[in-house]
Amino acid sequence: MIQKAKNETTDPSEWQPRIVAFLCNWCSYAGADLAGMSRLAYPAAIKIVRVPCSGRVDPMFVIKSFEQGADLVLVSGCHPGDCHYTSGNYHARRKLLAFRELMTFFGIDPRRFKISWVSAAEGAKWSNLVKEITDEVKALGPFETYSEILTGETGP
Amino acid sequence: MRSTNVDEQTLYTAQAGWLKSAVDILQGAGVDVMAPVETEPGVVELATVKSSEAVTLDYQNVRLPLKRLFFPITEVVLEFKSQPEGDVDVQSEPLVSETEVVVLGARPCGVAALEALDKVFHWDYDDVRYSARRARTTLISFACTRPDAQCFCTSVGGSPHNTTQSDVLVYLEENGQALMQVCSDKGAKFIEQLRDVVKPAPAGTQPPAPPEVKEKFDPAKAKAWLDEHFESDFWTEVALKCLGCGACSYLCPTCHCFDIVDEANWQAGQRRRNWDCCSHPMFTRHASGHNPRPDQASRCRQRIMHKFKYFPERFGQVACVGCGRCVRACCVGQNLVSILTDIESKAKGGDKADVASTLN
Amino acid sequence: MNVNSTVTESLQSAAATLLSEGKVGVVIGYGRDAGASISHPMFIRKPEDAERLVFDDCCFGNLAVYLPRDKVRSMGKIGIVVKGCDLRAINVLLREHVVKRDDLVLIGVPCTGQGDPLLHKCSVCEQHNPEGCDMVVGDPVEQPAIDATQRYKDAASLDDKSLEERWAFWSGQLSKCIRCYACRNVCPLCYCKRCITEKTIPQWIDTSAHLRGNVAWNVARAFHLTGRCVGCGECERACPMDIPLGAINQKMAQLMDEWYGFHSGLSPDEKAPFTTFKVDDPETGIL
Amino acid sequence: MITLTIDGQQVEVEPGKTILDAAKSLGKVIPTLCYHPAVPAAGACRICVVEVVAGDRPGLVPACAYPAKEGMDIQTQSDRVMQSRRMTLQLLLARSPGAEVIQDMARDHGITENPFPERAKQTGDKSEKCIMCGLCVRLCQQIIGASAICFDGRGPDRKVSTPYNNQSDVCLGCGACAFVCPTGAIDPADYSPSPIEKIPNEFNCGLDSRTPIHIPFPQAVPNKPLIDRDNCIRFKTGGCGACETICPAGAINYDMEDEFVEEEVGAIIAATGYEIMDPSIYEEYGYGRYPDVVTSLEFERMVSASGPTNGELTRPSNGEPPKTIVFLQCIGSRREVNGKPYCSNICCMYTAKHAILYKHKVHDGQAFVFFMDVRAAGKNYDQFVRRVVKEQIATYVRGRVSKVFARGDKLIVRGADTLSGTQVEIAADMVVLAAALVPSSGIRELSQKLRVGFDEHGFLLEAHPKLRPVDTNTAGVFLAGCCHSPKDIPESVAQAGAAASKALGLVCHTRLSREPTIGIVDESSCNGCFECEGVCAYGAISAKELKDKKGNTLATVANINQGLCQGCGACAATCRSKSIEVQGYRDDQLFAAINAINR
Repeated sequence: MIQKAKNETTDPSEWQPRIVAFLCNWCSYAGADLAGMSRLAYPAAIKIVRVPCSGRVDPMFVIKSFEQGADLVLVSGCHPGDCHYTSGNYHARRKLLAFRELMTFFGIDPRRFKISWVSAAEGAKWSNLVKEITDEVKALGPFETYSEILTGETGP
Repeated sequence: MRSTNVDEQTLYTAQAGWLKSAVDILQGAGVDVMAPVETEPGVVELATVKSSEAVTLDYQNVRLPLKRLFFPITEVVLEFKSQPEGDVDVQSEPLVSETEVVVLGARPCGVAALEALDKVFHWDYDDVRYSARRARTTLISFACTRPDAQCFCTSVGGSPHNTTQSDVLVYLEENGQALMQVCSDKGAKFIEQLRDVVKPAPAGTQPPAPPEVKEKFDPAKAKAWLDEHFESDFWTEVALKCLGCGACSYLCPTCHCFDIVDEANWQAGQRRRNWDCCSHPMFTRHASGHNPRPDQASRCRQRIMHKFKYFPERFGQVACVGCGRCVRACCVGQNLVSILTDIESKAKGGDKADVASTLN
Repeated sequence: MNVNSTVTESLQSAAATLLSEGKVGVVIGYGRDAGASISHPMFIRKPEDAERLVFDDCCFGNLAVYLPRDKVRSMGKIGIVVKGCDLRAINVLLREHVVKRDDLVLIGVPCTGQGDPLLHKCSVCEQHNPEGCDMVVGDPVEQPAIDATQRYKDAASLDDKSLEERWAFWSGQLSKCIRCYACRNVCPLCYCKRCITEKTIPQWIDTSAHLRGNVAWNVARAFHLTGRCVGCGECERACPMDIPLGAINQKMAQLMDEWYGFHSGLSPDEKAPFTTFKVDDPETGIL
Repeated sequence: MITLTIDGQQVEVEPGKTILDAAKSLGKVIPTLCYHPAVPAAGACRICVVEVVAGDRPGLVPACAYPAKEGMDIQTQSDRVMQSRRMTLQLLLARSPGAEVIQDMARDHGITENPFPERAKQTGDKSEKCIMCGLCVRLCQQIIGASAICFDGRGPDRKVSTPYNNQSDVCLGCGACAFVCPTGAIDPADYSPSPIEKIPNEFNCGLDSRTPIHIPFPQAVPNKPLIDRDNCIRFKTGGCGACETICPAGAINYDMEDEFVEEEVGAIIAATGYEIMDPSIYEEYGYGRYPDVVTSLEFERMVSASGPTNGELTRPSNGEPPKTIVFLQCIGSRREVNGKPYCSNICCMYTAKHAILYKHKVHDGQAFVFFMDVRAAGKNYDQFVRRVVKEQIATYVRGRVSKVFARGDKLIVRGADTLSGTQVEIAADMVVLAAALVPSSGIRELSQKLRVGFDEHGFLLEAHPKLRPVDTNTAGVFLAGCCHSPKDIPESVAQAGAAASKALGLVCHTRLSREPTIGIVDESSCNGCFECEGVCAYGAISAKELKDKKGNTLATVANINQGLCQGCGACAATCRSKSIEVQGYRDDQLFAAINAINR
């Protein structure tokens, strides 16, 4: 049954992006949960990795995700000031924004790395956000810059 | 270390423009041609070329050692993939392609280093990938014309005109012509392919005299001291300055330490062989956390001992060709030459020589 | 090579005094071998050896790199010759509790810059005269006005390129990396007992020298130095493959400057940008 | 101590006390006019005269100003005293015929005729109340320190006025002069250039005013007065201090400061209640424009016996009882656009209650209720509403009101009756709006301090809507009442009880249980740089010295306090050598999760 349902919703000929999303347990994950409880649909391309706090996200997780074939990485936490752990998202904000600049400097497309604040009450925002970024990454296409280096062919 | 008798060899002269013809002929024969190319300002590396225009002849030596063509910086040993039923499919192919490779313009020191590597990789067991790469490759060395202050090939039995392991040694001439010395059957085959532009040299033709390279130390004397000084404060002193950065080892044409790693996710992966370096603490660290070479002193000692004691004992030659890369690379002004000259002066002065004053 | 004889002489006598009075166990400074192209690090432990110390315009190395080492610390209190730029690295080491100030005797040397032509870091150096040292040998030198726009010029020249051009550039540069880790080992701030690239459970960074592993390594290296790197340029000097690592560090230093007004290593009391925050930090580009 | 005799009774008083003080301590009443305990006595009105019989120079002296002396013998009711007092009253009566207090005193003293000519015959003003006692002037000068009023003119023209008859900014508008005037002669507006601002009584929704020193509301805990510093003359100017002078318990202390009280607690219950939203944003209902449009909370105060009108229900516009009243429900509630989408939960029930209360106050009045649905889902709730409908206490009209506007002194309420499908217009005397409940202001700041989430309306978030409705996601913080969602009293009490039980359940154990997902340090690789300490919001990271068997310090590494750590993982992300793992969210676990995208 489940297999059948999958086939119905996914056109196998259409390229499906892979999105890795790191969601903080208290706001964004709860927000995504609320979207589910509220029966708000959003694309299945997103794969959620639950973390306790956006401050838990080491920027190397983003690189790791690209290495595993992610076409887009999202880190989502509580709105500034609302962190369950008081300040985790403030630290995340500093680290992740600096990391995005570093990516950009290397020429790795910053549109492939999104940061968002989604609260536990923002099920609708979550649903819309996923729709938007899925549309965007579909328009961007597969992350070829990175997939080229995934094969790990010989060095110098 | 010249293993072949020059008299038995045949000398050929190549007319001006021979290099262009050589590249074209080899290309036509489906051969992969590698030659010195200026990859960035002031840096020359061996690279695959399609035409002779990309080739530069204005270089002292290539930056990376020749060993990388046979013992790559990283190479796949095998690949594995999980199958739907839970089995794992292991694939040790592909091995090395059989395409013939001709390297134009290797330096004699780098080529000579292959003698040491060959011994290691054919020693207790035949390394198939290394051997296959060696077998398919013809090495056309260009005699060294510009040894610099850091070179010391003569100290370790080499010479700017060393023919060891070269298939052909080419003496470039100012006018674009060249004198070619065939050293092997592969070399003879190369000359045969170039028969339109290469003619046997007139009888009595002699290769030019090699440029002078100063002898800086005597490996035999060094070994005599090393034999007696496994435990010595000298190593502590050497290690004090050494940052263990590994640049010397990675650039060394004879260093051949490697690491085997598995790079995998849940679905598939590769087992790889990567260059490694005995200066790094991780090199000998056990899974338990125990490290038999726990400090930089023991690691520095290992590097010197390996090159000038263990390797000669096992294979009858030192594991150094005097290319000088380690001397140029060291950012704290310490290197094989300074260590070996220190050892030699200690050997002369006995153990009581003031270590600190000689080293620092 | 231009030996600064005044500084060298006072340096030698200062080191001799410190050692003979037993105030330090070792003085780390620079020495010069005949015919060598650079002045190299030197460890002086006897007063009579102090005369071997030298200060010239080829003292490139950042001696702070030796401070975290057990062998060096076991020699007792450390006297260390510091240029203004080196002092910044020591400030970071102090901030990160790697060394204690009481274990150090900082012998400051006024420095007008290293190399001929002058290294880039020296042309934008605002620490010609090191401050906060235990002693300064030689007379203070004139601190020229610095053209701050030049401080990040290497990064800026790459910033001007398009994303694709930058990727073409960096993928080319990083492909060269042979993973010798010379950049890490010469860095005074890369003192980790276990580098992230050595962590195998789990494996954070592929150790193979393919582009995937090289990108991960260089991103991690740059990020771990963000807000810490003092721009000493040793990584770039050490890189046997001539990868322009300095430009990456410059870029991150520029960000820290623009976003947080932060310059690493100016004081041991500063808080690293990634250990603190402000409620109104920049927040552009967050959805 | 001084001993004296008053009317034959011995009394001891402290030196410096007056005869009046001594009499008071015996419980004897001596009439006064120009005397106020907070103002230095002047003995101006002579109404308080008593007779010194012995112990001092005999004669009549003003009790309010004359010091008690050792051995005095005082008569307060002697003929001579009464004669003097009567004459004083006759004189005052002649001068200030309008003063009710004088008239009353005169009657009490049996005065029926006045031999003195009424001053009113000259001035024609029979309403004159001022007795020229000067209490107000002394107060303004000596207590308030403003000197905004003074005596002006001479002889018959003498009057209390402002200097040079000019109103001046020195008048604070405090109204203390009017407060102390014995005869009610003063309207402070005569003296103040700016309007006298009354301090609205917050508890009564500003429907009446209060003094700066006040008890916030009946049943306040503790039921003690407080000083409103923003309005108190003492705090504003440094003057006055009357309350301190008067308070017999000496309880007034102006030096007391608001203070931060720090308590170490094991649990916190948020019970910050609600406010009602300001319905003036809906102009169609005319709140703020028409005084007779009130909120339900204002209505509640109006009908309360302790309210501004002592329970008498009157129209704010004219003081008449409202004969027709209309209750409008769902003002702002259940309103998607420009309002609150949620149901405020309590309005249906209190509106029904208000209708009953209205009938109690105005027996012949007519009440209407405009409603969307009646939501009366509590025990006996529906029966209650049914009763209001069945007994015709109020007429329930199902529909919304489109407009409230004035016509004459009536408010026309125009709305729809959706059951009959007609438009209705009601000429009402009063309209009561059941405005939406919103969380107390400051809830967002509180939620950040407590590290508790809140929804888009500011209501605090429970840990789970079904299974943990009292807990929050922050251990040790619980919710009660309207900070969580609109609730009525029984529901709030039930939740508060549950929260209290939860809190007790937490703190009654000798050991705390914690989440297993906390950070641990790999001491073998920790550099001891303590960057983790910088990002830890809980101060859970401290230095730990690793020692060998001989006690030598090998290394100083980070140590995570297992009780303090909440497992956020900021330290793990900050650690460069990857020496901190969060259990349950370890790096390899997260990498495995990332890897799942390939499945």
